[in-house]
Amino acid sequence: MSGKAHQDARHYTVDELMISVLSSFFEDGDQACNGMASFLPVCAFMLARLTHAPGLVWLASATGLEPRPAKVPASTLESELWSDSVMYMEQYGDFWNYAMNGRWLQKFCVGAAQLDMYGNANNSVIGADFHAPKVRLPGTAGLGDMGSLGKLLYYWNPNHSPRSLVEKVDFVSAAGYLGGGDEREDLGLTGGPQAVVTNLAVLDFEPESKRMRLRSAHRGVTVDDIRAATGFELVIPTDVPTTPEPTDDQVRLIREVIDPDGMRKREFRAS
Amino acid sequence: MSGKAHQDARHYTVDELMISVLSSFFEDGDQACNGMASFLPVCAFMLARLTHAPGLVWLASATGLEPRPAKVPASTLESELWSDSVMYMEQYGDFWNYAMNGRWLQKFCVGAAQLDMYGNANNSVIGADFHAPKVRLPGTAGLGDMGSLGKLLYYWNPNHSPRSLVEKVDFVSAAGYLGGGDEREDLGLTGGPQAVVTNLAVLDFEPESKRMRLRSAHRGVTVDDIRAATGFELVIPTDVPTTPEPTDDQVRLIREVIDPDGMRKREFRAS
Amino acid sequence: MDSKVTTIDEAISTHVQHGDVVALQNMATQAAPMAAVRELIRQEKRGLGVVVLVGGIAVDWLSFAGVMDRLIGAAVTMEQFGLCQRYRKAVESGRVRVEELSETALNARLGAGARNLPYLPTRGLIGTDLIRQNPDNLRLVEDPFGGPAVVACRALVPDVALVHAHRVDPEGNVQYKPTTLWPDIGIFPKAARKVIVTAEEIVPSDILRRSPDRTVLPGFVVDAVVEVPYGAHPTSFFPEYRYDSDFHLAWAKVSRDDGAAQDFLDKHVLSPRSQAEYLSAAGGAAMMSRLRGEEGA
Amino acid sequence: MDSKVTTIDEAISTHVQHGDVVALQNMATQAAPMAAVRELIRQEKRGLGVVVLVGGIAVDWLSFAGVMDRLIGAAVTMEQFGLCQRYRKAVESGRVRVEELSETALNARLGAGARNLPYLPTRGLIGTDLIRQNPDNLRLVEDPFGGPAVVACRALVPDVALVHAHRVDPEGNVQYKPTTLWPDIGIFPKAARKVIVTAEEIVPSDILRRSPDRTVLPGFVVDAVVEVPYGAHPTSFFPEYRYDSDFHLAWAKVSRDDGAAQDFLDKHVLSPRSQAEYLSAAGGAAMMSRLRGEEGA
Repeated sequence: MSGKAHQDARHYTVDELMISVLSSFFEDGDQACNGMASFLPVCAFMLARLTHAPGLVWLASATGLEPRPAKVPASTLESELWSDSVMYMEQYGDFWNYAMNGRWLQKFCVGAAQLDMYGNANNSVIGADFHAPKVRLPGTAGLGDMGSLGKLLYYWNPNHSPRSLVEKVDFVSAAGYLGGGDEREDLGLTGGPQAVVTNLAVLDFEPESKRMRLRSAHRGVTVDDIRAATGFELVIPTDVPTTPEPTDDQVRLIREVIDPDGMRKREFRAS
Repeated sequence: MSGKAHQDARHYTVDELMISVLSSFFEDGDQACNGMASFLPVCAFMLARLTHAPGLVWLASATGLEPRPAKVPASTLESELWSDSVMYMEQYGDFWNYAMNGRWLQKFCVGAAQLDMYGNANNSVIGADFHAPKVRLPGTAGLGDMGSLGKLLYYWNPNHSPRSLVEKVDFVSAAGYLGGGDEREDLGLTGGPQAVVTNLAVLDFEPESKRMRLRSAHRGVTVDDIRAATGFELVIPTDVPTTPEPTDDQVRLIREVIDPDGMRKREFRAS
Repeated sequence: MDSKVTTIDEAISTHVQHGDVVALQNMATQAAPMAAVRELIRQEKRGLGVVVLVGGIAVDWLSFAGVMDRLIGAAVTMEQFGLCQRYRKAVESGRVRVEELSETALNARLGAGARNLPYLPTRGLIGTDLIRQNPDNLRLVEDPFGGPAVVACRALVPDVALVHAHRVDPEGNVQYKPTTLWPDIGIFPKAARKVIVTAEEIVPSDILRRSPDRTVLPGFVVDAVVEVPYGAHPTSFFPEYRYDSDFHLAWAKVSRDDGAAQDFLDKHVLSPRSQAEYLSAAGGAAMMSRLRGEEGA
Repeated sequence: MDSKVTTIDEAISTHVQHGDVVALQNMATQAAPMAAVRELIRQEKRGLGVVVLVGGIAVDWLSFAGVMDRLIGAAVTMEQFGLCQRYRKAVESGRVRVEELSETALNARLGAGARNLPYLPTRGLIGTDLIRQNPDNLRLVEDPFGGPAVVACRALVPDVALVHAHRVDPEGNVQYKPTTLWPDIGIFPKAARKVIVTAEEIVPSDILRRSPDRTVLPGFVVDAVVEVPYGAHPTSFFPEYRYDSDFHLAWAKVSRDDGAAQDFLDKHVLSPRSQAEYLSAAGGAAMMSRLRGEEGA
């Protein structure tokens, strides 16, 4: 009861917390790019650029370089987002020249319908039969590439649950650490998943086993809450810190400047 | 003596004859493109478009589509040539998409420092040692590709001589019929050299052996003249026709409309 | 240089055969040649394979209408308007078969098709199940120079590509206004055997000659040219008009119900006998000015 | 977003080391970054490998001055001004080694370098001696799908690319005016580890934002930016100015003679302490207006 009261008193909502955490991964000199349905990543990039990382290079929707949108629009794949860009990058011939190269666009911030204990992602099918699946998901799009091209991947998940965080994905649409340990490295792949930011916690990967690990719990969320909401056994360190909370200034920027229309809340189930 | 007088009475020069013959190879619906130092091909394309092949698609210097130059300029790789184009085609990403495909840009009209009895071309080195050649030639440029990409190649040679038409090229910069017979086909290559238009004759290739063959002799040139000027044994048919001569109208178009500055004569040795 | 100008009816009936592989310009809610898509449905084409980078409402309709039986692409979704429910149902029932490719693998397959190469390599999707799932077209091969293995992506040559453009001349030279170019235009029409271009307007070549650097497709690869104003509606076509939210929402709302979905298709696809009638049914002048206005064009 | 604006002296001394592989924008008489080339000579760089599609006077000078000891490219010629005699002499004497590639092979090597692939294939040059001559970088390999063999072209990653552009902003975003784009800009700077851009003018980013579709190179790949008006002289730079015929003819005339060629380089490369002095020695205002005027700009 006091916990609830405590929560109500917060100056931020969970989407704002997640945006704040995500933004901390993007620094001056990094190049970031978003795809469709990516309100949280877009908010995180815009927040980083307004605060600690003014020199973060942003390629909106993989096409508009260094745009100056008034705010987050109703789609992250439409022209309002890349208004006032310094370059329109053609995708087939141009964008992939850079994206296939580990030197550029090193960090990707993406969502996935399923993630497993080794950070493998599934956006393809739920069920065992690829050609008659229980659920046909949208498809791998560019993520199937990014998982193998030496990128550092930052996943976001607004609905931390045993259905979205599973022991083994039904289908590997994007490579994480595969079966764990050195398996990814043995295939000649560098980079890989770095963190998973959910509505309950921040997760990362144990360096040796490559198993997903609890890095911090959001304020008001217990380790047991997180265990119960995860479809496999997380690595849980002895001390679990609380996730750093957004500053007043960050919250104000998100609400008043970056996303006054609240597009970021679309990704969260009504609750 | 009467032969000489006869020649002097002609209404055309040999460059105009060669242009007329070359133009006959390019028809409505073909796509043609020129490279640098290609005055004769450019004149031939322009002549074809003004006469029998108004629908010949011309990609000037592999960049300017359907240009309307006032005349042939001093370089076939400069912007005057592609003035008033309907498209500028970017070369790396765009031009080679079409040129690598046998469906487009099927016919190429080019020169080579050496051609051998099977139509192999050399624009690389004279001499046996590639890394210390007797003569370093300009290099294969795009010809090394066109020889292997299923194109129909039309060579022009303003100096028919045993030095330019040799038994075996010192270096194969562009594939002809290789060792003759089915050798080219066995490598999976289609297309190949179709004709060689020189200042003395028109040559083509015997269908079975793929040996170079005399197709017609220019007016006033004897078979013996041609034999003497060729560095290998040509296939000589029983009847050798005279090369069709340019019409009055063709000559007028070349002199007055296409190339009033006489750029086409640059390729011919002072004689 | 004969004129290639024709009607959408004629273009589709002449150049698209049952069973063809059709490359469709498309993103989730962007730049789809919707007039051509509706004509495929009206002409009851069957057994089409559809190639998309990211399919949207077009793929949903083609799945529902029984036009397509296979998809080759990287994703299908209407983004903020949700998954394509008729496509989902068709795939989940096994009626539409999916060849799922990552973006670089799709680009490589089409790039090889365009360039007459047997394959092009990518280093994307190594480690994923997409390779195992698709041995006919994806194969891990060694680097002959001793470097890392690559995924060889087999050449794909669609029978026909459908694209929508801002303007085109009668010979088929295609221009876009200054805007971002979707990947489709970069490779789809170059790989395909035939190309049908719909455009907001057909203009004389002399207009294109004023800005030859904006021509993105040479006429010699184009087979048919059709003028279709608002030809991408209900998807967006920058900088002319944005996607039609109301229209997408209306479809999303009815699409799970067989009868209601059929009524929607009857009204918007089967009944209109012209682009004018289609636009009128979709909201007419008010709709058009709303979509232009909101774009701030 | 720190400014990358610097001087040509600083750019070359910081980013080009002895022995580097330098990718040089160039056609026979077109669009070469000549101010950067002259600086390579002035700084007495040694042992450079030079990558060109078609090299011209720049390659002739770099060969003569002893800056380069290898060339990777498809051709070297000054077209109507004749072969590059100093380059020829250097190659014929064995002092400069040539890796000769066809255009598709060069594009494939650089394309692989840009995309971090071990190789890209071509079907060009099959049957030529170019493959046999270059086993380190060209290898005939089977198609895993049973199609025809291809030539695998090993990735090439130049240490630095030198390009000249119409305008660039301080962050390195590069624009060309409406013109034909040479292949170099399509791939050379994308493949290279570092990129030095010289430009006719440096402009604020806001100018570029008015026509983002004309930006061809993103600032994040560019390391140094230098303003050099007439930076391509004596080569042409459409639509600004044409090649300098007199200059090319003058060089062609003296280039076979060691002493006269050295005098020419002294006057035009070693003596001028600035671009202004260079232009003045090359004919000054009269020359510039002639080259602009003849272009009909």
